[in-house]
Amino acid sequence: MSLMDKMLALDQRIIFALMFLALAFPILNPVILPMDIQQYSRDSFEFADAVPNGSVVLIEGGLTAATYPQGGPGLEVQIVHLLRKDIKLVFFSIGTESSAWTVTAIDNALAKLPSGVAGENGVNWVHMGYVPGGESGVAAFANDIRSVKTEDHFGTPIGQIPLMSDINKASDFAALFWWGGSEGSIPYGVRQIVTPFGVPMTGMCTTNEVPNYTPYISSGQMVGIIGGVRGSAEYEYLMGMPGLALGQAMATNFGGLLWAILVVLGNVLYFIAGRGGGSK
Amino acid sequence: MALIVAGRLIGLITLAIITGSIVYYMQRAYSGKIPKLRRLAAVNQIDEILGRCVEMGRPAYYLMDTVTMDTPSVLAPTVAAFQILAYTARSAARLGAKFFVPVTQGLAYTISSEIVDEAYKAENKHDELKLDETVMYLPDGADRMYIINHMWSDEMAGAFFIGSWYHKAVIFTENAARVGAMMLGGTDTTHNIPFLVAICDYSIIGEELYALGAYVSEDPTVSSSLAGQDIGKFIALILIVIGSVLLTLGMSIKGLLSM
Amino acid sequence: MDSFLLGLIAGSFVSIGAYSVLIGDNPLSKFTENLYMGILGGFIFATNWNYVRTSAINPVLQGNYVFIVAIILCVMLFSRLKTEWLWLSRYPVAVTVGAGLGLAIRTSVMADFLGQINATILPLTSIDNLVMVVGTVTAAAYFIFTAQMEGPYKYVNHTGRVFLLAAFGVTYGQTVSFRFELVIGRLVDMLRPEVALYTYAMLLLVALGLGYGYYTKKIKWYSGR
Amino acid sequence: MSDRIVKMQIPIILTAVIGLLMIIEFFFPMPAEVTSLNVTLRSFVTIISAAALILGTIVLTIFHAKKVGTRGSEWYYSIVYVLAFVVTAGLGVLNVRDTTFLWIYNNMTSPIGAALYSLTAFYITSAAYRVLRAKNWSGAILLVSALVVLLMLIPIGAILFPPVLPIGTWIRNFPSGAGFRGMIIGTSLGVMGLGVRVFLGRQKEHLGIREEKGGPE
Repeated sequence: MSLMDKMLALDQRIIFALMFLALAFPILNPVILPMDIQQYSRDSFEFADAVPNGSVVLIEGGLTAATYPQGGPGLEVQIVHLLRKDIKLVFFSIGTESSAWTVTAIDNALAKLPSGVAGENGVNWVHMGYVPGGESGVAAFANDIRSVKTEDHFGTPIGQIPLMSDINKASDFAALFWWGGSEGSIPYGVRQIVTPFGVPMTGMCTTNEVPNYTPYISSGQMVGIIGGVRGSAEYEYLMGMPGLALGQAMATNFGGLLWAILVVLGNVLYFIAGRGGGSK
Repeated sequence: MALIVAGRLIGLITLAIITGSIVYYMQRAYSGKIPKLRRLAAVNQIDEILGRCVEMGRPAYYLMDTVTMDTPSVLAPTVAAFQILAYTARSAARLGAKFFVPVTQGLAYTISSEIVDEAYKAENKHDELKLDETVMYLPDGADRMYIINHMWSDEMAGAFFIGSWYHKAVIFTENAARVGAMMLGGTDTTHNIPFLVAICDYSIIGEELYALGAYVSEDPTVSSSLAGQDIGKFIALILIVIGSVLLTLGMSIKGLLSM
Repeated sequence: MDSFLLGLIAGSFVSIGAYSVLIGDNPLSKFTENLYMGILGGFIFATNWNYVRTSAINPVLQGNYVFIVAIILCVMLFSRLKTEWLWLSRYPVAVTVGAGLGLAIRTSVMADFLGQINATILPLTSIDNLVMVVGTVTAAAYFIFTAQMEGPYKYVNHTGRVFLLAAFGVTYGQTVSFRFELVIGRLVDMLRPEVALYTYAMLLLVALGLGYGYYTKKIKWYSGR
Repeated sequence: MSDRIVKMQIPIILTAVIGLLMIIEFFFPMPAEVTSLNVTLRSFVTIISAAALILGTIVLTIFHAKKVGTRGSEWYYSIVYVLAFVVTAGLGVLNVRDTTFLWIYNNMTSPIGAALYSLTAFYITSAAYRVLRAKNWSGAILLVSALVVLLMLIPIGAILFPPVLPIGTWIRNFPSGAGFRGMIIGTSLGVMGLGVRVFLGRQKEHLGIREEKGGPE
């Protein structure tokens, strides 16, 4: 075994440990670096800002345990943003887990509300809870909310919710915010709500899904997108409320660099060790 | 009352043309004229991988990840994975390669067992098959570490990652690569294509999966459906190219398309 | 100690259990994974049962008898548990697959097919537009399977492949970043000042336990990985 | 023969009729009865989907219960599963808004799920060093654009190598956007093709029926 082969045969667990350190170190010793705001995040923010005061909007909360740390801070800030403009929010979720996490987002956002801004359940916002059935469920919900939901997430019958009195269809909303996390569900919104009902939409997804949705953005079917923790951090920044997301976005620095270095190193060793021979 | 909902006329016409051409090709296929699909390099690679396994006397793994067929988006890749499984199992039987197929869902497990059973029967190697060791039901949560541990203890020499792949793609391929297996990867879930392409020796991407399935099974249904869909692609290409040229010259057909 | 802090500590402990699989398959990680599957199963069971109860059973009790059909379909689904009755489950599956496909087809022809074509019709006056048009056309043409690999199609196919590879390369980079964000999201909770000490203590405990197990060969050590 | 009709033909026809109802409703103005039928059908779909998820958990529980019953390999871990399932499901069925139920979910399942889901990060890193190679030109294109985009995403990347910002954004918006657009067009056609195959009863795997075909030669 040559030296190169030995270097390539490094125990996996050493690489794992290195990565753990690279990810944990910046969390324990945060350093904030300047960063540019991506155009997609800016577009999404300006879209939310342009929704007329006092209108009603629909929000899909699709964040789960794994994706809440990335999208949650952004969603919380967006709820504050919209409530400050006296916009009424109707939430729903297409997953059981995400339905519970949407409540977390609402609770955290209400705790951040500046004084004088109303955030009353049933009046300023309502969480319609879990809608099963994936894309079919979204279509059912968009066409007739009462046909799929008889009560909200907390068990209040829909007839007793003042905010819902005039609302039963996707066309009753001024805008759609799709916080899809890693569900891959953003096309459901485009297909089942934007196309048939003409409701304008923006959304959030995890970093890995952003490239899949760029065609919908450049076609105008969707306005901007919040991508992962960096998108959330940018929304926080644009709102002037820096918080949890910014620190996490900075924590990707060392991990990303380590990964890049390992790829380059691995390839260099591979080519030195002789193509085709080496590790395989 | 209008005959057609406003703004949806062109959509309806497009849908009619595309489904019409699919049905047309299907009728033709059932009267014996199966559309000729392009032969993908992967067809030979399947045999190459199995041949290597036989040479080294080690098993090949056939992994499909998500196989819940009542979800429409998973149905097509799973059907393709079954078709390719039928071909691979037959080659394995013919060449005498050891074969292992873990499946995470009950219904898919039943179908996979049938497929492998039939393949070995068709090659008259049925006495060499231990079906319950070859096809195994491993529900989600019990599968990941079991498969990885066995990859190492079996020192498997070949692996197929075919079907609707999610985050397990990286975990399995990374281990398989280091065990030293020769791999063919193919999925239509876009997030995991890059890893299959980068890690596997051979890869098929996106819809190539369906085409490979149709090609190896000589299935008239899927191949004629693909031929019909190709008509749709031609329509798209022509509209884009002509539309763009006209627009450059100052004429727009965009209004026409959103009628 | 309040239930919130207790929750964070419990979360930190079970996370360490889950991460311990990186050292190798071990009893702690197997315990954690089964615990996870059990609780998740229970949660899915309970929340979906709640949906069926409020959206199907309650309406029936209130006199909306149409929903009896839905309940019967749900019961038929459970015939999957017995092979001889499996055919009964085909009815509810027919309803979901039929509606699912119908709903997907009717709008994807507008949103995905025509919508994307319309957006790609661009004046060919800039490099960006040219890249967009050529890329979309060749990438779509890459998946034309009735064309044989010969003549001009060969070049279209190769060009399409370059664009597709660029697209997958972008996904690749974005996915790598996403995976790190997932770990960071978890670590942020585990390393909070009020929880960190418990996390370190648990880590030490796990390290000692596994170390003892490996040292006495009670747990198998995976070498050469 | 009638057996075949009830067990196979009717489900296939039912699939097609429901699918066509949904499609027709979208393109043609419909009388109120059809619309309300469709609304009811769609609410059925959500209910059945919920029941299917329940069924999934039951199948898994039976698997583990059997393992405990027969003392299969590592059956003691299955006890953990069964106990966890029974306790959580029991609490949740009694009251889905019960605080203990939600506490268990939030502080036990959520973190483990997040941790398990994030394990991939480590395998990607190990893969980076050992198996992600630019073996050929395809691999090279992939790796280079992945590196550029990753450096664009991490804040330090733009500081160390400023050009990655415009290049990465351009790749993501144009070549990559065009590639995905081509794929979206293809996928939408794929959905239509699948619809035709299923509605005509040529594809039956979703019903658990496999077409017996002659194998390839």
